[in-house]
Amino acid sequence: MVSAMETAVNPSVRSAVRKYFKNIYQLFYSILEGMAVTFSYLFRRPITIQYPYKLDKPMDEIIPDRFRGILGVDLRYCIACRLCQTTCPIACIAIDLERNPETKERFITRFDIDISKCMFCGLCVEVCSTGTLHHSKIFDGTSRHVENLVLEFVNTPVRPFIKPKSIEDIPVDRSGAITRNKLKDFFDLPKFRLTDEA
Amino acid sequence: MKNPAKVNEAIRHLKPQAAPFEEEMSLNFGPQHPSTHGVLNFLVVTDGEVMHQALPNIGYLHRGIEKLAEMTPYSGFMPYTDRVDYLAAMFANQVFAMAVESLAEIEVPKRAEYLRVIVCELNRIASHFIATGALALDLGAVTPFVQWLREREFINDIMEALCGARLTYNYMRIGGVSVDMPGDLPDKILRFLDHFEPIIDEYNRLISNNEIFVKRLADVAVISPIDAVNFGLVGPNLRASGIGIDLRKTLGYSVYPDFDFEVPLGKGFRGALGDAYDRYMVRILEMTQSCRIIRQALEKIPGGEYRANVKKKLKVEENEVYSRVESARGEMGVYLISDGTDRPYRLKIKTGSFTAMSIVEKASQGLMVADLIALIGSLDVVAPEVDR
Amino acid sequence: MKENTTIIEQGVIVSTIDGVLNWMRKSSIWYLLFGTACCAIELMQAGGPRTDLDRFGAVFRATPRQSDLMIVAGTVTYKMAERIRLLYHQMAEPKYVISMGSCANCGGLFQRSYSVLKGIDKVVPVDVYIAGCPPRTEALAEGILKIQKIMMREKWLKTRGTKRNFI
Amino acid sequence: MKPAEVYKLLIDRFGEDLILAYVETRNPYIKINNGYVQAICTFLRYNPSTKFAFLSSISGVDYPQRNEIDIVYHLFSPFLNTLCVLKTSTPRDLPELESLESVWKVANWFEREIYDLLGVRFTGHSNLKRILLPDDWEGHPLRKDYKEKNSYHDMETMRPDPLKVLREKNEKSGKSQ
Repeated sequence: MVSAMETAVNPSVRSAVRKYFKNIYQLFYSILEGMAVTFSYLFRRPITIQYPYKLDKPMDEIIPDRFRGILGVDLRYCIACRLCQTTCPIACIAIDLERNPETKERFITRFDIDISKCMFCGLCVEVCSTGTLHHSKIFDGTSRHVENLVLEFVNTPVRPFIKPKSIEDIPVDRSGAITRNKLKDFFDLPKFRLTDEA
Repeated sequence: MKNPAKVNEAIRHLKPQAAPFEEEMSLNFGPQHPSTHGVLNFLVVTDGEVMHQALPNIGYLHRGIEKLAEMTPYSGFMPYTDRVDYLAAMFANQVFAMAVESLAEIEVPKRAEYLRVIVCELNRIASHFIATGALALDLGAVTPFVQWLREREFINDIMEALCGARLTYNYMRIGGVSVDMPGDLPDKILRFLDHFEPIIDEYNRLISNNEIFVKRLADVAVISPIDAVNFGLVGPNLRASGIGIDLRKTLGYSVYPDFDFEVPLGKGFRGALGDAYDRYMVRILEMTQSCRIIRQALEKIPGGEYRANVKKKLKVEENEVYSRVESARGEMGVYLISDGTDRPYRLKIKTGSFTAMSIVEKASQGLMVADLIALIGSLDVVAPEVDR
Repeated sequence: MKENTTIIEQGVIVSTIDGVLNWMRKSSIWYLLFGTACCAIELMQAGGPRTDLDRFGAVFRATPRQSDLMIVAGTVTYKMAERIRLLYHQMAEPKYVISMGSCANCGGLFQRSYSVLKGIDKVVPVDVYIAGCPPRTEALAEGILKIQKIMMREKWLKTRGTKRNFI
Repeated sequence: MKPAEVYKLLIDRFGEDLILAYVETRNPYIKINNGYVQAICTFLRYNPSTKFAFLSSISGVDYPQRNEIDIVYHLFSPFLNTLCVLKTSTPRDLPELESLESVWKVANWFEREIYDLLGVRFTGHSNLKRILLPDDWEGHPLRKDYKEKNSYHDMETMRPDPLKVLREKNEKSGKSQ
């Protein structure tokens, strides 16, 4: 009884009790409030993109035009200026030119891009004056062998493109078909090996 | 290291000399631990519950960016700066661009400056998403983090539409930005802001006001203003201790003086001044301010050029500069020495996380083991920024 | 599972035990939550609501003992490489490794750096390489689908749990 | 207060033996004697007219031609809104400086970083150990003459360039055809 009387008269004890219950109330209130927020998401539209099975629209439309995907080279319009090769800070582009000793014609014999090393910075595309080198919208460069991630764009030697002065818009094929063709299938064995063991 | 004796030898120096507890043990925390925010390692000296000290062991992500700068031309180094702080890559872009522009005396067009501010503030929001969300995740609340990841995707979409990358933007160039924004982007950003501003309130209802969450953070790991200055804390961590230094206001770099915004300070929201909850709350409040800045910038943005004419092979005369910006993690500085060639003679990057990590040793004394996570999470350290 | 499965009339499925085992394994790939650098953020986003790796039955685990798949997301320094090897050896067979992004593939843009390991295939065997810096979250989903393809090709019973000699 | 005025203040207090020069660059710096770093920094930090409360960064720069390593201190005073740059040099063969740990606690880690990457010893430092690189690392990478080792523990540091390997292979097959 004494303690009850004390409680009745002592304001500090009373406030402590009140604080105790207020804490409990606040705890449950804040949890319920958070639950209410979570619950409300049941009735909102989900934002999951069900790649690759159930897509509302193809990935090409979901990905914006400026997306810096795996590089592609439309060799028809390459003027062989090698600016991309010199601009690349990490040297993942290799271009070889050969001159036919008889006809004195130049040929692009090699245009390789090592996309296992590429950092997709876009500096090389920025300097390309014809738009030959471009970022495709392809993003899924998966491979079982790292050697397969070296893309060789030259099949047969090509003559460099001579840029006419009048043409403004060069019809470069940016659809990604070029890159898609060069990417090897996942289980394909590589053409060469980095290590000797295999 | 396979050999335990070797491991012991390696961590021997981390052990403090005098043992204050009768029975103390050393726990290795990290580098592979879900709540270390990247690869950080702590040697926790504890008696089981109360920590004597947590000794950070960093360098697991030391990539030698400063040395690489000496081998790379000025224009080619921009992609590397993205990787200094991947959560807020724009700031590193900006500070490096500012340093080179200052040395080469290049004037940046007004439009470029506005574009920079817009992307930086968007990036600040995106970075604070991870900071505040991951803190909640580490303390056991999964939903808030997932919620912020969803919001972050919207910012990623905006950035991708603008510059083509989701994380490592490489958007800025010396003398401006790489591309102008597409015509529909301002609408897109405004739509995001309209959608996002109510979400902050919703988020506060979800977690910030949650009593359990508050109890885990309030009065935990209090950093006094004196300590904060002494240990060189910067950015939100410093402001949470009540010291109102924001380089956007103090230095007024770029076009920040044009905007009207406040700098949120810690004032002991639910506990002592400078506790973990203050550091958390300052970041939440900063998001609102960033939204304000973006709105003003989109309104005021002038037309014109977005990139100054800069030589492709830029050479800078012998000089040196220390330029700083207010990054999402506080002051980020670049000390750049040029020697007349096309690449820097020396480049030093000063980051906020590095100094924030150094205070862990002091601030963790006497904390519970579980509170260490609250401390690291609230300091918002990112491993590559610590190690570079 | 498709190759070895025949459907007899209504509702009866006949398959090899290998096929069933592999199907069960591929539907519950638990990956080790462990990121080293930039790609870790994309790894987090991939676990987030937009890409949602849970759709493939891939959920994160905090400990290597419970994981089937290690996603090395980001730059690996020499200091970290030893830890990665340790983590890999702690995982139970059969285990798989995805090398995510340029840095893990071959060092990427840090290839000239003094402290970065040039490709994690120097430390652990890699099953899938994903190009990108960092790869999009969908690319990581693609990588996990490829791991599922690898799993389906394995002769689980013949090799007794080790995946070394499969087609 | 501009950096030039800080220089004047320092000259008045310490004299020309300790404060060597004032060099105009984009961020002007004050060159100081390497033996008195601690005294000068303490003065700048606690003097009521300067109050450089923040140590923004410490950087080290290697100059093999001069055979010196420069250590640069960036001090920031929010009261004056001024950046003060102090520079001092120490011989490259036996680099040694006073530690600033007693002035700013943050100097501890900055100095450890410089010790790690440039090999400068700081006297009076409480825990001068490598911080970023592993303890058994050889050499100091930010020195200009640093050469990368061929292997670290049992890991090779070199990787063949696939573009080169492919070129060699193509050349070989071209000859055989």
